[in-house]
Amino acid sequence: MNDKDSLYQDAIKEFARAAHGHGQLAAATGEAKLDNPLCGDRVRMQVSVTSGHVAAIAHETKGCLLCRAAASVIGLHAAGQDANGIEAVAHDLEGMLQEGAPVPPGWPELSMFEPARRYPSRHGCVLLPFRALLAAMAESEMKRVQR
Amino acid sequence: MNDKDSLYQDAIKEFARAAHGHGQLAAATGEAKLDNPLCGDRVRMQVSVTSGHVAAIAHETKGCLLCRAAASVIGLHAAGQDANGIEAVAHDLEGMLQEGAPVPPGWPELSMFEPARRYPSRHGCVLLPFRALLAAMAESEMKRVQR
Amino acid sequence: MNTMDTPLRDGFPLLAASPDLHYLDSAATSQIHRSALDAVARHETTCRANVSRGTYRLAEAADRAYEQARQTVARFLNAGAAGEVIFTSGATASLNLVAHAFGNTLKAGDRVLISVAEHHSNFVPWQMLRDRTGIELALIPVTDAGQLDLARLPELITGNCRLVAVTQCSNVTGAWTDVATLVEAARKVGAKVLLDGAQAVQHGPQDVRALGIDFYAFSGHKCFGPGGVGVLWGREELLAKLSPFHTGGGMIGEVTPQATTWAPPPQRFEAGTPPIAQAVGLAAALEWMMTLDWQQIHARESRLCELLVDGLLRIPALRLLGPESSAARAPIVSFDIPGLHPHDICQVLDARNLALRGGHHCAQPLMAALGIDVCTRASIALYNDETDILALLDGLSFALRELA
Amino acid sequence: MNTMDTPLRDGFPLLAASPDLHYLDSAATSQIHRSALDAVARHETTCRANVSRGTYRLAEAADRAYEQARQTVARFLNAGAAGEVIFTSGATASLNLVAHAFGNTLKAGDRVLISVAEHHSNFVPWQMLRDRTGIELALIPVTDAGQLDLARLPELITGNCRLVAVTQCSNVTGAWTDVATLVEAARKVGAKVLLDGAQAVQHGPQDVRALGIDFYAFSGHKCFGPGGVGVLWGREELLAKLSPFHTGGGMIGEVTPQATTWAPPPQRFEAGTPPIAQAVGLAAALEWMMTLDWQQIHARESRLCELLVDGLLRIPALRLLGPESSAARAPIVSFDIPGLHPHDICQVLDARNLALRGGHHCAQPLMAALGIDVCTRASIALYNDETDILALLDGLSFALRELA
Ligand SMILES: Cc1ncc(COP(=O)(O)O)c(C=O)c1O
Ligand SMILES: Cc1ncc(COP(=O)(O)O)c(C=O)c1O
Repeated sequence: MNDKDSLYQDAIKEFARAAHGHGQLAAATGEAKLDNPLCGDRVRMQVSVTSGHVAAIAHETKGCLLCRAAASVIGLHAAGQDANGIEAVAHDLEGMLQEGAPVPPGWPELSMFEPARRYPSRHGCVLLPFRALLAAMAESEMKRVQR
Repeated sequence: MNDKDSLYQDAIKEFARAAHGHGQLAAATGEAKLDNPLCGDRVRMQVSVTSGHVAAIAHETKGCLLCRAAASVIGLHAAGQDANGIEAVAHDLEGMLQEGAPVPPGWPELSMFEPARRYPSRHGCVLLPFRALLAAMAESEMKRVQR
Repeated sequence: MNTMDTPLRDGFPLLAASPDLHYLDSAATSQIHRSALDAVARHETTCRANVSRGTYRLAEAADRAYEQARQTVARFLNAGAAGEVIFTSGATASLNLVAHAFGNTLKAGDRVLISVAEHHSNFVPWQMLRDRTGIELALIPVTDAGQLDLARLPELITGNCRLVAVTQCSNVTGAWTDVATLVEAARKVGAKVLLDGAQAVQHGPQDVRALGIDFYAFSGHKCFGPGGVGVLWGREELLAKLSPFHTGGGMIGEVTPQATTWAPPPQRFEAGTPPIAQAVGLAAALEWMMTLDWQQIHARESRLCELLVDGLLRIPALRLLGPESSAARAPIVSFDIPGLHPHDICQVLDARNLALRGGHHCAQPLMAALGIDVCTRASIALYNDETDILALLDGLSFALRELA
Repeated sequence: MNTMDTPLRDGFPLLAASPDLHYLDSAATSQIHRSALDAVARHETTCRANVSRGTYRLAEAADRAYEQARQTVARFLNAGAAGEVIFTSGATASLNLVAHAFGNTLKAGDRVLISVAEHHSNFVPWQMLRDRTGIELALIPVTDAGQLDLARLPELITGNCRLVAVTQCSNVTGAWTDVATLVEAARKVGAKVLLDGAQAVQHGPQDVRALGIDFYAFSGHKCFGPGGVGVLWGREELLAKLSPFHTGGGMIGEVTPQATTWAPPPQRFEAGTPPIAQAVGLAAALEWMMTLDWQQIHARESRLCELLVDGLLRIPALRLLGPESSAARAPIVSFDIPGLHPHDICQVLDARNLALRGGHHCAQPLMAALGIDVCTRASIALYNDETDILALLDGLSFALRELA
């Protein structure tokens, strides 16, 4: 199989296996649990945000390779980002999957999901950890302003 | 149009117009109101039964020509019959309409409904007054045994 | 773009195969357009799989076709988003859905306002809601011409009125409802508005946003599509607040023995395997409709309607139901001839290949308000032409003689 | 009579046109048989009219076709009378109908007994009934092999038990329910029995009288028929006592603003225009099924099922769900391979033209009872053959390597 076109590239398998960021935070400022009711993928994402920027994340991800690999990319890259930055990546990633837009700048590893463009039913798997991260950050922000 | 095959034979129109038995009884022993919810035909049938035999009937029939003609035939023929007799006629009439069975014996006028055999949606129109008569006789009998 | 000189009849296989048939019962069910038939067959033979759950290509193709059908319906209705379109099994199912899902947000003493002109499918579900929950059910009366008497609105749209649920067009008199006036009055008291579009859709694409309403219901079989499929459109923010009606596969978030959570709309309201091929067929019919010149079709339908009304008014003793002006009505024309029963009339007309319907047309409260039990109805659609109307007028003269 | 040497695959247009497709997802939806497709097209192009209300010949033809379809379903089920057959939009709609119409005859404290193996469509409607009315909802557990644990019946079928509503065959494990034991226990306390036949019907005609049950539900799209149509069968004397669920046109006795009376069954439960052409298509599929030699088909389905199970059991670490004996199960085979997600498995298999489904299969309580979230399912129907099974086993070896 041509690795560049294959959905299950080695990179995806390696990221899923590595599971960067897997675990729990001792002092999360925000948390979200999201699942995809139609396929059973499930992500629990915790963040610790200081001055509007991600200090750390941790996730527990049950799901397919695509979902686990995406969560792992977040584990590698999220630290230091603010909400706008994460939103932009999630938006660009959706564009990449659905309309063939370029790979989100600064997140070159996401190119490994390009073959998933052909499988609309799998887009949700890749996007779920990003949605969970955004939800966790929103929760963190809400708690902050309520304090 | 060949009158023998035509649904609206002169006989039907004449019987409907004559409306034998139309009206109300002063001393009914049984009564029934039946309608055909799908077409709006409506029959109110009263009977006066003595010793198990019809002494008199009266009906108020709102409906199509077929229904009115059938009620009118009842007005002409029902007196003197017992429940079994009426049941047999109703049964034979249904057989005539649905399976081409012979005209019910003793009720030769019912042959005018033979062309309705081709129109299943109209069988209910012809049968409704007979069903109302049977229901009225059943009510009469029930009242009798309860007395 | 089709022009009206092209005989639209050719696109309807049943009509094309029956050149002598004068089909004047489209208000009961329209004939199916070839594009819808073909789309159903194509879907079933190239994309058949269950939706929303499979990852194989066939299942993805089925999903795509189904969601594209949703988008087509959204365009036909000018809805704000495809997610506002719920596929149901028909208008009746759509109306029952609202009577339960929205009905469950009401409490005893709240008012639902319908009209005496409603089809039983938009009448009985509200009666049931009344009997179940103790809401007040109020009725807009009709004028002698069979139109909703909106002069009565000020007293009927009370402060406790939560919903106005009326037909866009009567299936008996053809009278169009003055939706703008209704919506304005409803908005003043914060009531939502449901429009039963079952009779309207075969007369052209709709604009639910311009209408300013909250819910819209219709059936596929009345707009040249397949049976077994219908639509409920609802405003996104309103649907999001409602609980489901039917429950089962495909509409859940998570199921445990203790409790169940719901998927977001529209899935929340589509329990079980939906009518997939039928939705695709409906979309094909609507796509076809959206290529037509509706101004021209309306002009033509009105012309035929006037021809018919003029002819009917020449029959002594005949009572025309509904407005005389063709602008005030869809081309649905019902009438009563004292002493002649509609079933006898229709039967005699059938012998002349005229397909008309007689009865109460599932509108007994309207019949009662008009002082009749039953009537005869001719309904005109885009495939009818003058020969149909002339055959009907001729057939009626014959029926009057035959049945006298 | 067809013999099994005739490749049944040829009768299925989608499969005939895709010789390389290994369709192993018939438990989600079966492919449609040519006879059903043709019957739908023939009905729509020669008999299309609304039913139960028209007197013209086209309407009478539609009525006849629809009522004949009812008779065919009655024969397929060996029902006592055609009037016991209610057409719905699908199994989910049938189950919701019973949960409301029969559910409304229950009072707080009455018990409904279902099982943890139910599809959400026979689970959530009863939860909703519980939450609405305060009935007790009890669950028959499953054994490790995924079969209903009927040893627990004595304690579960209590004196207040009014209904036992269970699947005839699990859509995940394929396990057949021991209906006779269940019916006997239910009869002792006077409880009614509903069987969800959604998965059973594609494996042959049924005999509701021999089963001794009270309600039976299934969908057309799972027995080689069209989508958008389903059936609820119910005993005549039981249906006669129930109030309607959906209300609207066609199911009434008389409607006045004050109150409404109901038509007798089955019309009472068929509000609105039914899925006419779909019912006719379903009947055509069932007619075709009734010409087949089911003993031979069962032998063949079992053989394929055994071949698959044997192959799966050779995969290290693979956990087979459900009974190992092919006599105890329909040819529905689900499995879990720790560390591999079903969606990844199905995706890799798809590249080899294998159509399988992964997920919770709308049976989350069963998944939880089996200690998993999701699994991969292969379901076998009468058009499958050895090449499908061998391709699957080969594909799984490949997937194990590809995804490692
Ligand atoms: C105004 C109106 N509303 C609702 C309906 C019900 O539509 P359906 O029978 O397709 O559910 C009809 C059709 O008969 C109708 O004319
Ligand atoms: C056991 C069982 N019951 C009920 C259903 C629901 O059937 P439908 O989705 O056709 O309404 C299914 C199908 O998914 C099933 O497998």
